[in-house]
Amino acid sequence: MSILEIRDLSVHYGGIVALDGISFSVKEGAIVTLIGANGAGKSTTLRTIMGLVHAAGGSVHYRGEKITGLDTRKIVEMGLVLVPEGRRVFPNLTVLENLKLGSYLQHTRHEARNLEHVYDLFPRLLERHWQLAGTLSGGEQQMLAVGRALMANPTMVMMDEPSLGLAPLVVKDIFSIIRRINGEGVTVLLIEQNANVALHTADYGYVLQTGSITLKGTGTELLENEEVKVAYLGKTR
Amino acid sequence: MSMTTILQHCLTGISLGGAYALIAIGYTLVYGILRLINFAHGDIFMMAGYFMIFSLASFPWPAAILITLVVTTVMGIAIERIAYKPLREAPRMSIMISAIGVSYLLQNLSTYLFTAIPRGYPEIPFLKRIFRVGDLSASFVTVLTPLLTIVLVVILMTLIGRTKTGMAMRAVSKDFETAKLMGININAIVSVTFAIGSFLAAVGSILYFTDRMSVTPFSGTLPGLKCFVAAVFGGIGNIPGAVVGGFFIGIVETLLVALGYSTFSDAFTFLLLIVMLLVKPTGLFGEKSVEKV
Amino acid sequence: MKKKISKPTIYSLGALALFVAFLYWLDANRLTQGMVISVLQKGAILALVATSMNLLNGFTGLFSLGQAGFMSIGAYTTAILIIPVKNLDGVYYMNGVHPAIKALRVVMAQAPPFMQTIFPFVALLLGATIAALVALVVGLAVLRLKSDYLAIATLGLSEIVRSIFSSPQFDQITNGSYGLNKIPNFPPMFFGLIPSLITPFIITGVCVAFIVLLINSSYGRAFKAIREDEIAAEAMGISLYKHKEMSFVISSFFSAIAGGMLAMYMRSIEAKTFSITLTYDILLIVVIGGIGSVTGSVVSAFLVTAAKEWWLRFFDQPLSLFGFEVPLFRTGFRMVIFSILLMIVVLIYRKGLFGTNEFSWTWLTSKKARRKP
Amino acid sequence: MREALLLTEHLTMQFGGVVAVDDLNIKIPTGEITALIGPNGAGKTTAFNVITGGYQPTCGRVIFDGQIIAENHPRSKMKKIYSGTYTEPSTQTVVHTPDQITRLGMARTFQNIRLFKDLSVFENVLIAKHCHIKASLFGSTFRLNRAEERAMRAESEALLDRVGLLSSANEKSSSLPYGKQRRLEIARALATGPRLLLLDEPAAGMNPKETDELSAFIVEIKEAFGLTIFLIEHHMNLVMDISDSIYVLDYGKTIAYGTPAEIQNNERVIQAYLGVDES
Repeated sequence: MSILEIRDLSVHYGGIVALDGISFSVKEGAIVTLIGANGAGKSTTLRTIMGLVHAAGGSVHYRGEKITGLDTRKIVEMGLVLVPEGRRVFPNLTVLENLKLGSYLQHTRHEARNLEHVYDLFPRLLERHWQLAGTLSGGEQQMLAVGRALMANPTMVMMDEPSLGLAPLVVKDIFSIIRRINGEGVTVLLIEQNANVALHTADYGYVLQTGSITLKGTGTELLENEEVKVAYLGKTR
Repeated sequence: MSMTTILQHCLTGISLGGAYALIAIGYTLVYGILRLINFAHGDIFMMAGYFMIFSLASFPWPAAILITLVVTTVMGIAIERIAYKPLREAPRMSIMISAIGVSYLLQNLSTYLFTAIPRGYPEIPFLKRIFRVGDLSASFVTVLTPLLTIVLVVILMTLIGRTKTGMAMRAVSKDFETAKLMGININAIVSVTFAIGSFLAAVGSILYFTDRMSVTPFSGTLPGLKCFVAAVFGGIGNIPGAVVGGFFIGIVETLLVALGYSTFSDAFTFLLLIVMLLVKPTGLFGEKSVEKV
Repeated sequence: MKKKISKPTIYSLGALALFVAFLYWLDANRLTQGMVISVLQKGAILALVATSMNLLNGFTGLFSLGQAGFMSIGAYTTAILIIPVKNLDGVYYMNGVHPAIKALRVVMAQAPPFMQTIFPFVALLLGATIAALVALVVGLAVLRLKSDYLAIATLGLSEIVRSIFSSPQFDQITNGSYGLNKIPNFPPMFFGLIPSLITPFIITGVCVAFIVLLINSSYGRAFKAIREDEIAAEAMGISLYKHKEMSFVISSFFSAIAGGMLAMYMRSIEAKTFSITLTYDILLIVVIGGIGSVTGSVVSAFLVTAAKEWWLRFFDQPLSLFGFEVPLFRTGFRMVIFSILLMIVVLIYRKGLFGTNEFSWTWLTSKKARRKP
Repeated sequence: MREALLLTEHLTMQFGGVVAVDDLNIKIPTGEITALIGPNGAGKTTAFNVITGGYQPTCGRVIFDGQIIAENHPRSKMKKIYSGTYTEPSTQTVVHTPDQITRLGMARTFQNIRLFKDLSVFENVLIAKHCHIKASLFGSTFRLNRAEERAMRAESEALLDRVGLLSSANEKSSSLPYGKQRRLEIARALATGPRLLLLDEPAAGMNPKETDELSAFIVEIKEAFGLTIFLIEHHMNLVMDISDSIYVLDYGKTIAYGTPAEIQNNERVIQAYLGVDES
């Protein structure tokens, strides 16, 4: 049963076609990844799903309900959250405040419970809860961004390049956390440039190339597919 | 000049500065969130003066003050909804022009409704009571203004520092889009910002006009601009900065007037602005922002 | 090769000839046509400031609110240099006139008559030059600022100029808060061939023509590039600093000419005349006409002036229709209506009358077809 | 190797404590196409901005055609937090603004197309010709430079013809389709008369067919205008097709340099792109 269903979604920026009618779906409880080179339209896809970008055509269905054109707030309320590209923590707020904002729409009662859960996943954040988020290292900021998303008690989390600009060891940490979250029943849609690590983690993957989906398959299938490498590094002359 | 006179002037300056600080907060909050110089803010302050005149004509003072505060706050929110919200995606120049347009409209509207002739500001008896300490004498409002300002600022800082709405305000001021991703209702937060700014302008208006005794449709222009300067001086977006800026400008202005340079007191304010923008554009307490190419 | 005169040129020349004929007719009937003359003259003056503001705001993308300050420099310089010597003591009756000014004016009064006829124009140019110099120096500092900060800094600058002019320390030059009066009206041109009534139109015409030529020159294109995208303009080899400074100085120069003309038009000036409200008035003309359209600014200057001073006057008078007193109509209502119209333009019809287009005959005939759906 | 038109020596760009470009040493040989690739956030665009005068480097120098166009050494506060590897003291500071650098003969395009949107295609190109104008403000206003103006217009027209945009010369530049906007941006850069052309992701957002066309176009203008080209690109087909040599950047550091074939088989590059195989 798919929790998220994208049908024929297209997005235009001015005269530029950013997404050219892409369709894909995400099974409930799975980790699905959308990989592709820079500028392929990955971030646009996620931002459109969240209602931050206006779709020119097509639709997005979440748990059977059409969410295209809905307010971002409504979508968050329905349990679908996004960890944006480049972390985007609020640098002028403390770690704790960042986390609290994550559960902005939650009842105070749930807030405490979620906080406990996030601190359990990221003990580092508890150590630094009083610190301004802007002073954290890149890896810690990424943890905070993920933690902040989890504070909304989501059914599904979308992550935009969680490995961006992070050292390999930290990337490993982040991905093990992603698997752990998934183990707790949260569906994950992952966008990555870092194809190897994403495909190892994901149950299913799609390859996006300049606005269209060109390949799909299970993680292992795609890993063995030579065309994925071509999508990144180009054809050999 | 004797010590007493100097102290007397300082007291007046601190009082004026308190009123300025309250207005400056409105500029700093709105700029912090929308990156907009709300040119109409000084006129909101002026309108609050008229609201007080008319409400005090038919109600006892506590009710009149309450009415003034409420009506001004509502007006601030309404202005944002009508004149600024539709332009949020438009180029920055458009929204500034809209703000200037609102300022123009409020001035003309009040000229029409209340005429350009200065209206006497009613006396609220307890505010005008005179205190004497040694050779110093001051009306209650002179003493009350800085104290009330400090109290309001502390409340405001607590509100912004401790409450969920306050956190949301700080988040929105940094990053609209990510704030949306948290489920924050941007429009509501912007409205709250305008409400707080207008409320404080109304309080400032009562304190300021009680000391000055009359209101005209153009009473808000100059104080408005000066308070914007105060906000820039303290570091725009920074509340304590705006307060410090307000007090500083109030005191310097009073001293310049006392020294006989009254016409230069306005010039001083703007000179301060230009120098500040050139030397330290982020203001006294402003934070640096890195611009991306 | 024989040059063929195109149809639009004929239309334009025809319209110009008609307008000139109309002005001469007005001159002949100046006693009965006071209102029309007054509105047209003021319109012409505002058209010049609006155009020069547009050069800065609309064509170079620098949001500046300092026009009133530069106008006042032009106005004061002109006034001081043209108030008749015999009236000087009367004008400065409170504080006396500065001896240097007095001396200069006495010398000027002894110049031959034909020199006397060009003094007013020299005064206008001198005022404009001073304003341009001030702009040059100030520009070094403030043009580094971006959008809203530039706006508030130039606004502040204008206020600084105003408070200097009204300060008691300069009483003997500017006559402080009393202002200057008994300023002579516009001078005739070309030994009386062109009556004084027409002078402001000639001056505005020449200045606006200069601005139009500038805008269409290579430098004007560089200005527009800066408006569109500073970073790209710089990458195309356009020096931001140099071109912004040029635009600022030229705009200030022409604002000051308009200021000088305003002094001649009003016959008396005071520092209050050049308050922020004046800058706002001009900005509103530019906005209504269309930011980035010279013809828009010119047309809008005349329309706005006519509407404010003439057509909408009836809003300020009590009005009775069929014996009923219509409510709302009283002093000040006109400006409220005007402000509301303005807000409608700002919020709904954002491009103003002309957008960034310029008037042309072909544009006029095809306007219907091109109108947006 | 041919003589280098552009050189960077120990170029470092730090934003506070973040090192965006770390000790970059590149050589762009005259008349060749050199590419700079690397994952997102590797510091490529920052390197471009330093070279074209947008940022002042923290340390190191940029040499264009034998002339130092930017040089700096960490001072005061930066000295304390400077984390570059270059220790040899460089004493002078040389600064050129982007417009000066353009006039020296280096032009660029932008990652997210920065055309003068409200102006026509023709004006976009004509404006780029302004940087070499001889007439003064008054000469130009009073049309005393008729010959110069005519030449500017004729050259712009010829250039538009050359790049196949002449038919849309009078259209608003923002109304062009995406591919043509990219082409116009390149044409506009060419109008400044550069010897070195820097292209920042010229194929971003293009489909494979458009990308192939662009590859051909870049090679064509390189020959026609005798250019040296330095480009950042993510479309590897394009990079591998046309580049003579490639620099690979990761975390601000150069991790590889070589011909396309060498780069494609370089283990470190594959890791940087596809990520570490963690199993």
